[in-house]
Amino acid sequence: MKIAVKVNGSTYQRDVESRTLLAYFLREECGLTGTHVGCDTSSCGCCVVVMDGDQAVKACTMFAVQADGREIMTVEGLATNGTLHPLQQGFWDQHGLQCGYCTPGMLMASYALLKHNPKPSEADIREGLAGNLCRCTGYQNIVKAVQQAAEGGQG
Amino acid sequence: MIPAAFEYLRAHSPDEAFAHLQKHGPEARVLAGGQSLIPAMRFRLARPAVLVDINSISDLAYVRTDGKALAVGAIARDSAIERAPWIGERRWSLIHDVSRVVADPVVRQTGTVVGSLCHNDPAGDWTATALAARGEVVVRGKGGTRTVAIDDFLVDSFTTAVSEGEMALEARFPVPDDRTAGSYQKVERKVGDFATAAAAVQVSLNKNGTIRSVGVALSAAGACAVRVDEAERLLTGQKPSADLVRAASAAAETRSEPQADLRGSVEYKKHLAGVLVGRGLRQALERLGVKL
Amino acid sequence: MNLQYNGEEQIPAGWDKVWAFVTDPEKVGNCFPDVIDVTVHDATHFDAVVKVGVGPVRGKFKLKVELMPDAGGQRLDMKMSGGGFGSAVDLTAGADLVEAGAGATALKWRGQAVARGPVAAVGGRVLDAQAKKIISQAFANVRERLSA
Amino acid sequence: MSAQATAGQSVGVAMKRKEDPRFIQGKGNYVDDLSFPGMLYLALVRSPYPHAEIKNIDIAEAMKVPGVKAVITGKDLEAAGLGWLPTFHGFDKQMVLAIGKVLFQYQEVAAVFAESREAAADGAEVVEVEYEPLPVVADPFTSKTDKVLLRPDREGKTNHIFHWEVGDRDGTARALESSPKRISQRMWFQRCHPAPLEPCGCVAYFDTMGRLQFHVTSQAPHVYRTALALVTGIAEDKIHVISPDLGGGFGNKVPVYPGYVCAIVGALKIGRPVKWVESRTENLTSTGFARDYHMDVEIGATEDGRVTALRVATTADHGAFDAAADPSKYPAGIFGIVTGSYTFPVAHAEVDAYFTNKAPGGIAYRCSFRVTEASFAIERGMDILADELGIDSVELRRRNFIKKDQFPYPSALGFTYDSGDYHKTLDTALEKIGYAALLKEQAEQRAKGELMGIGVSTFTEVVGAGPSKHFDILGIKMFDSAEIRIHPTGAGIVRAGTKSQGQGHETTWAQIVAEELGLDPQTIMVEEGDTDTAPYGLGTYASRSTPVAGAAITMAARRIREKARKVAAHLLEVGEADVEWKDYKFQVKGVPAKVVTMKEVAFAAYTNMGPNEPGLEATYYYDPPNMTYPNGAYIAVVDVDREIGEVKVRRFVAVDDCGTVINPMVVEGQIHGGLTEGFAIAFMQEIQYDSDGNNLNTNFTDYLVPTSLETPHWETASTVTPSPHHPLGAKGVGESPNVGSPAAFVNAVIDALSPLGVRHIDMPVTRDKVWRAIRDAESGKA
Repeated sequence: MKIAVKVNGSTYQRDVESRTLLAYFLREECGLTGTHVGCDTSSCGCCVVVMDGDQAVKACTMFAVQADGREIMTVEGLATNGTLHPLQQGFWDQHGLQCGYCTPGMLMASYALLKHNPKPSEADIREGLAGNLCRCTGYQNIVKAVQQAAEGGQG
Repeated sequence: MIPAAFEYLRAHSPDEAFAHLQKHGPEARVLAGGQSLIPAMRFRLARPAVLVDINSISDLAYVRTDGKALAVGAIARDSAIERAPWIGERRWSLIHDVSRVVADPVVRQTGTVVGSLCHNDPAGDWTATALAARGEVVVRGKGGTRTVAIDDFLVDSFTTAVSEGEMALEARFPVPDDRTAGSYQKVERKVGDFATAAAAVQVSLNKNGTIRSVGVALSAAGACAVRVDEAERLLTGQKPSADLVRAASAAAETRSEPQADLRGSVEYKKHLAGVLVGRGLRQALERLGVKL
Repeated sequence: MNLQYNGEEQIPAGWDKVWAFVTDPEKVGNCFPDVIDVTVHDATHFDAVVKVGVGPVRGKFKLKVELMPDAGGQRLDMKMSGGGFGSAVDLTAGADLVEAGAGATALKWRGQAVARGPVAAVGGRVLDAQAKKIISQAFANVRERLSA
Repeated sequence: MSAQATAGQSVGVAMKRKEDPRFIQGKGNYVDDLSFPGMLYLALVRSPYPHAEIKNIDIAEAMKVPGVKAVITGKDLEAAGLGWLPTFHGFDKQMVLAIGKVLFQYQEVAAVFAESREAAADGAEVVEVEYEPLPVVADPFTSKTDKVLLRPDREGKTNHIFHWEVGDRDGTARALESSPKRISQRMWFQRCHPAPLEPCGCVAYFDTMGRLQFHVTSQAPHVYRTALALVTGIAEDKIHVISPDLGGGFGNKVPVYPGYVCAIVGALKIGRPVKWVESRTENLTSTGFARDYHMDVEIGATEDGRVTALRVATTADHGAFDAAADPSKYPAGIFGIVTGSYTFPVAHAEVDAYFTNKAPGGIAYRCSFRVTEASFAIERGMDILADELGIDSVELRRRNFIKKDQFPYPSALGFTYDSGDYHKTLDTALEKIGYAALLKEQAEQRAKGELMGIGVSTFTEVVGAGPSKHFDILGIKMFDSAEIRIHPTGAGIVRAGTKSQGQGHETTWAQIVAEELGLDPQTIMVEEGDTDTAPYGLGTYASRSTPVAGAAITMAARRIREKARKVAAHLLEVGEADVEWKDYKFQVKGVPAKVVTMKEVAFAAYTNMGPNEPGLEATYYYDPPNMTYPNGAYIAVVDVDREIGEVKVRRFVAVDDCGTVINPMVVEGQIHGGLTEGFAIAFMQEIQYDSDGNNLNTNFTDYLVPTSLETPHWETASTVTPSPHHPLGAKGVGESPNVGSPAAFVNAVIDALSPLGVRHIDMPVTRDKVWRAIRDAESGKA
């Protein structure tokens, strides 16, 4: 099936099988390997991307054909002109990552979270990121990273 | 984990979706949020030949109150409820509570209320909620649309009153009066898990403080969500008391017929059903200013 | 996962008629719900393909069935093994035939399902409903056919 | 919390991580990100049966699937001499694809190679395998009877794999007999799984020179290269192993898995690159599990609480193949650390391991080999003893601690503990958490019938395997290595035999080099994981990176410094003996004005080296003289909801002594992560099998990884007693929190329930178990 998906501002026209998961479309058709796949059950959130500006979706639980005509933002689209997004800066400054595998999903879930709640409390962040698993950090520094970004007025 | 091949059809209107479903019958499934369906397809437990994607039917994305009921369209996301401007109102406290504990916060941005009702997982959250709130589901069938009371809608595990070739269009939750409050009590092993046990409670009081009507339902307590009729009968018309709440809890424990699984044993889940109904009733009453 | 079921069917037919029916692989095979195909190998062995469909789970189970009638004609055991979805399912069912007077026979049955692989792990709750349906419907169909 | 370091002090600085910019921009380079022209995908057919004879495998339908290029089975591999692969433990082998029968559920049965991920999956689905089920052995106690023999391929016709023991059996028995107080408790440290978020995978191809290029998720790339050479017969120079960025490992990426071998065979047979990346289900059901030790713990003591003897007898479940990645001489790892932080005059430990119809493994999951099991046994045991004696568990620990002046301390089971100040570490934790006030509050809560618990764990780990006289994997001694080159401009590169999986080696290794050489850590590049360039090393697991490779890097840097001193002497126009290294510079002794920086020396080493050999580089292979002994004091405070059995961790204080700290930010991060995994093990995680041998926790819906909401808030602090034998004084830290915390959590829960008479609950401490324990206790059943 022929689809056109706008990803990080560029439109990708591809002919894909209907069963191609959005995550694999982004990784293999668009070459955007920052979106990871970590489970089979929509549990881990390594694949989270943002659709249509503010909706966090698990790209392993959505077919690429469903994204036809939609706008997708991946971790590769966060930085602008070489300047890190405040969330990226926060994760770096606060040691919010270790192995880096969950990080893109965490960043994108945080991005959507701040769109809806620009001044989240610690509890809001912990609740809002509960769809993303991390095996390395224990989340404490991730929470701090999102707080840093929020305090910098980024939503 | 790659799903088996299928034919993808995108519908732009309820009519178009319905026509596709009629044409493909048992081979077709509706794709709304897909948060239960797609994982099942990745394991190839589900392998529909045709998926009818209704996500482009923007007419079905609504969450609105039409005076009589809160109407939730077939592609309204769980998160739309969670973020609704009225969600903080006391009368909607049951809906408020449940909207924060369904699945996980990312899945809620894609998962739908109607899809969850249609999936009718024995441990689902919206099914028990709909029972307690005395909800309804609007179903499009060959003879036009019909509105099915939730008790009739939930037929058996993973089976509803939506027959092959039909589709659910809307979930309806009657607008409670302002002397109403509810509570959703869920024990889960972690965020994103199905309930080990859960109780949905909604209480409306008369001016004199007696209970005008009450809904009490359980999840993970049987083949599908169950109404605890006995608890409702005990409470209706009575002045709330600690003894009554205890009796309602006992009724819930008796009514619960759970399956043992990794979440817990039968006796633990039955016990939880009682405890959670008690907690739910106390919280709902507390929200109404009644301290037991 | 290991699931157990039981039930009873009252059949308005005498013991000999019921016994003849339940020991006939062709007849028993066609009592499985949503059966697509029955291939009889001998007096006690047949293959059955049944359609599985509960909620989102749709597919086929291929079952190898062995009938194990006892010599006294009191009891029939049935072993079904097979699977689908990259999983294995073993069903066993046993039925006692009890004469219930007035030309009627009671079929008291117990069934057990053991599932292995992704079906059990992911679709456990769905499978529970499905196994129950296969076993209970099979016995209900026996009653229905013999009542007709 | 972080800072930028420049030339000057580097070790001890909370420098931001150098690897992060690529990860936060989605530019990490993980195995599944790789793609090569003509690449095929491999999918494995797995057994739904835990134990069955394979009657037939029919690949005809699979070969008809469009895109499927080949299907191979165990028979094919056996014919090619590749049917089995040796496990890293060295005393067993594992089927690559099932030959004749399957021994565990989800075992690899056939390999399907296809043009796309989808076609491979479609092909795998229709490979028809006919099984004849065999009786299942689902636990080691059934296995012990040998009624069903699982491994007739082995010489000994028994399910018993090994017996291992250490210590004084008779002396311990006598001491226990004569002890006035004694406790005994069976504890099961449940089967867990490391479950890194990135599953295992590889891409294999043979380049135009016929050389195997093997990109793989490996914590030990050099060992892989040697193992592959031994298994396949390919000369070791024709194998290039590259371990790219790893999305966590935690021990899971130490063993060699059947999928890797199949990918290589496919690449060879079909002549195209082959990618295999497992699914989460495959990861949890077939790759290295951890723990599964049933431990009978006995402790003897005097009336006033002096421990007299310790005896631990363990029955271990190793699954279908003995794939525990333990050093050759240590089939039960370094379980002998089970005497913990205490002065046991005599002790005895033994382990008997058995085959079962479960997935193979027994890997060191975020701990040194079998140290988590040992630490749990002693720390739970001390609490049970305290309960028996009616002595506060903190006081009991204090009375029995190895004292600061007793180090180096020879333990009853043969270790020589390097250093520590256990009293100080414990006191630091007690003060931080406000122990006295908590005890007071607890008394008040108990009076009201509330269940509040305080749990302590004062563990000692043993890491840094290890000295060559004791430790080897497949005969290869467990040294580690480093090679450093300093370029003319003072920038440089360090290569090590380790492999970071999130530990931040690109930062901390640079900090060590910078510290030793007075250079800017930002200009020291770190490279690991490429066997063509890195010196031979045993890899990163068992907290060995800092103790072993960290030491190798330090020593290599010091070698460079000695070389540089000669060049500095030339530049300063004095004799070498007159040059001293001071304040990160070379200076003429007693003449602070006459200095040269390392940067200047580096330039001179290539441009103006005088009589010296040009260049500035060094290699060092470090054979540690001893293990290191990180330790800590952890305290958990919990509240138990008696109605639903829910445990809330109200506070958790972790005080760690890991010796010299290279990067406190990284160390704190490691502790947060390890505590979170310990929390998960204590309360949520188990790979359970039913009695039919079915794996019940096959994905993240049932193998539970805590989210940000369940995870407690961690409070950390440290004490520092440097290791006397490590060149930096560092001891290693990544694993301490996972080793020490489970006992603290369980001790806290049992402390909360102790007024009811509850003495022990096996992990995971689920709500159902807690509720049942309370109910049974209250109804007098306990």
